[in-house]
Amino acid sequence: MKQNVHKNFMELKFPSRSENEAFARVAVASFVSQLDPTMEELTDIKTVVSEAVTNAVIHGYENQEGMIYIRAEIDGSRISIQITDQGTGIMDVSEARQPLYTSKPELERSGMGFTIMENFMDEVTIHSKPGKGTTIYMVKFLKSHQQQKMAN
Amino acid sequence: MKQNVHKNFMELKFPSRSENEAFARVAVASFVSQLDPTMEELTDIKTVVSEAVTNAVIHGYENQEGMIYIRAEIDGSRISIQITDQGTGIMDVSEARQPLYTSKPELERSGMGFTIMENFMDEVTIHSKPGKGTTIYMVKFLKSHQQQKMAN
Amino acid sequence: MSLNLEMKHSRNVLVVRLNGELDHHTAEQVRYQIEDELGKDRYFHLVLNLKNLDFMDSSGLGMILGRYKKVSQLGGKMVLCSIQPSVYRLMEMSGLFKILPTFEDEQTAVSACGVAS
Amino acid sequence: MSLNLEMKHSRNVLVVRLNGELDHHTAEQVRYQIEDELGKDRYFHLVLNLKNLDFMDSSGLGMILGRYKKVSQLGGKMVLCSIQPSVYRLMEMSGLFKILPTFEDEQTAVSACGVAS
Ligand SMILES: Nc1ncnc2c1ncn2[C@@H]1O[C@H](COP(=O)(O)OP(=O)(O)O)[C@@H](O)[C@H]1O
Ligand SMILES: Nc1ncnc2c1ncn2[C@@H]1O[C@H](COP(=O)(O)OP(=O)(O)O)[C@@H](O)[C@H]1O
Repeated sequence: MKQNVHKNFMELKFPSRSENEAFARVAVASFVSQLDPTMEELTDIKTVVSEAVTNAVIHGYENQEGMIYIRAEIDGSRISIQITDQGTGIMDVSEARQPLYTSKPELERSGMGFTIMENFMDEVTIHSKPGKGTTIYMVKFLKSHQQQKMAN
Repeated sequence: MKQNVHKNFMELKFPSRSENEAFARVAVASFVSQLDPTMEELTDIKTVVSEAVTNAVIHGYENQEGMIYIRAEIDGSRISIQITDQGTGIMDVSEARQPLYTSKPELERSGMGFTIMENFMDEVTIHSKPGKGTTIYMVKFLKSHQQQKMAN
Repeated sequence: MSLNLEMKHSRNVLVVRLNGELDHHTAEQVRYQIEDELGKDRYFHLVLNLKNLDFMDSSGLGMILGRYKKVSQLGGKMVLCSIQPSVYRLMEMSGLFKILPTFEDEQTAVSACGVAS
Repeated sequence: MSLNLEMKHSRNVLVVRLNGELDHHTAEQVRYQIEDELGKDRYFHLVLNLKNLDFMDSSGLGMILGRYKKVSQLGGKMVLCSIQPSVYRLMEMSGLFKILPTFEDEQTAVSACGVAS
């Protein structure tokens, strides 16, 4: 009845309020917990979700209320997380990815969000269209092999 | 800029796998945490989400894979939670609500799910259509008045 | 995953410590493991130590009632101990204590079985 | 909400203990409270005790760098202490320790400011 590889997914939708940053990272971390990740892997995931959701709140919607969508998928030990806003979008994605680059220094942004995502995840893809919105797609492979546990 | 009454919502969608029961209750509890509820209120909410989601998995979809939808709303100190499946539905809702009634005693069900929901929440409404599915709508008013904190 | 189970025995009493969260997902695994151990015919009584059980819902109640039925059919006793307040509240609401005695700690619970046997 | 802030002072050093999670939502409140206290002109140096800071992201980094700029513009020193491993990892990755010294405990951190002033 059970497949050999554990597959699962979840989708989440919520308004771009800063109160929801903590909720979003806890929800994704809790979903991913079924793979029994290490504390470090769990912190990595919480952190990158926090980065991408915060960016949607601050840069995507510029503190206006819009919707944020998250889809997380589990496929064996592979976790993928997609975070989407329908906000301003990014003009120059390669500039945005530069460490320390921020378009809002007056808000005490560190410009380290994308750098952290790239460091903590195995793959980070940015799809963005100015005026349409942004989707961040991230993949992480858990080191601990939990499929065996899941398979029985 | 901030309204006097704190309003927020979130929507969640995931397949009816038993692994997702823990995820669902943690996600809703984490969302509700922004109102700073007591430990007891938080446990109540975790428990009723666990009951309704488990029912969708076992009774709604009878362990086949279907989708479960959750919508949680905050309006001041009022929390509402709606949990929907598109499964078998309930023939006789008033029978189902009876303490100790279960249609699946062979699965060691206690028949206490709805009784617990009614005890832990201020309002429980069941909408169900046989062959179409079931929606459980629950409301709880938090005792601690957190709106003041939220308003500034 | 989110539930971990420790077993030990003390003469004819099987002691099971449940650590984590007991819901529909984890209750199945607990049921199998306890049934398996009880099937070895070494034990007569069952103590569930719930000191580190942080969450339980009605699926947990069902699992506990299921074990109670099995154990008492064979003439054994089943008792609970060290229940956390939130789990206690659920059990009380459900009337579980009308059929299952509960004790403050494991040792008292084990003795209670011994005395009764 | 999920961040709680304790302040104390030790001569001309303001010590701020951050308990909980520092993200964009909570960083704003921390910024205002620290600025408010520093505005009282009683202090010169700033120690952030992160012993009970369980989570931090780049918004936290931004807030810390912002305080560092303010404090050092006025000739004061800012140091960190008692950083948890997960927060440490983020700070190290971001190169924060190139500008901010960190100490094992609050007392050493406070003395370090004192010696330097
Ligand atoms: N969701 C988004 N929508 C629009 N612009 C974004 C979004 N995410 C990031 N950006 C742009 O990319 C830049 C770099 O992002 P990041 O590395 O996270 O740093 P920071 O958030 O500190 O500015 C931002 O300053 C912003 O201009
Ligand atoms: N989502 C659902 N879909 C179909 N039937 C349901 C659903 N939820 C509850 N029921 C019916 O209501 C009965 C009582 O539910 P409950 O009080 O939770 O007890 P239990 O889950 O232990 O059977 C169930 O046995 C089932 O017949």
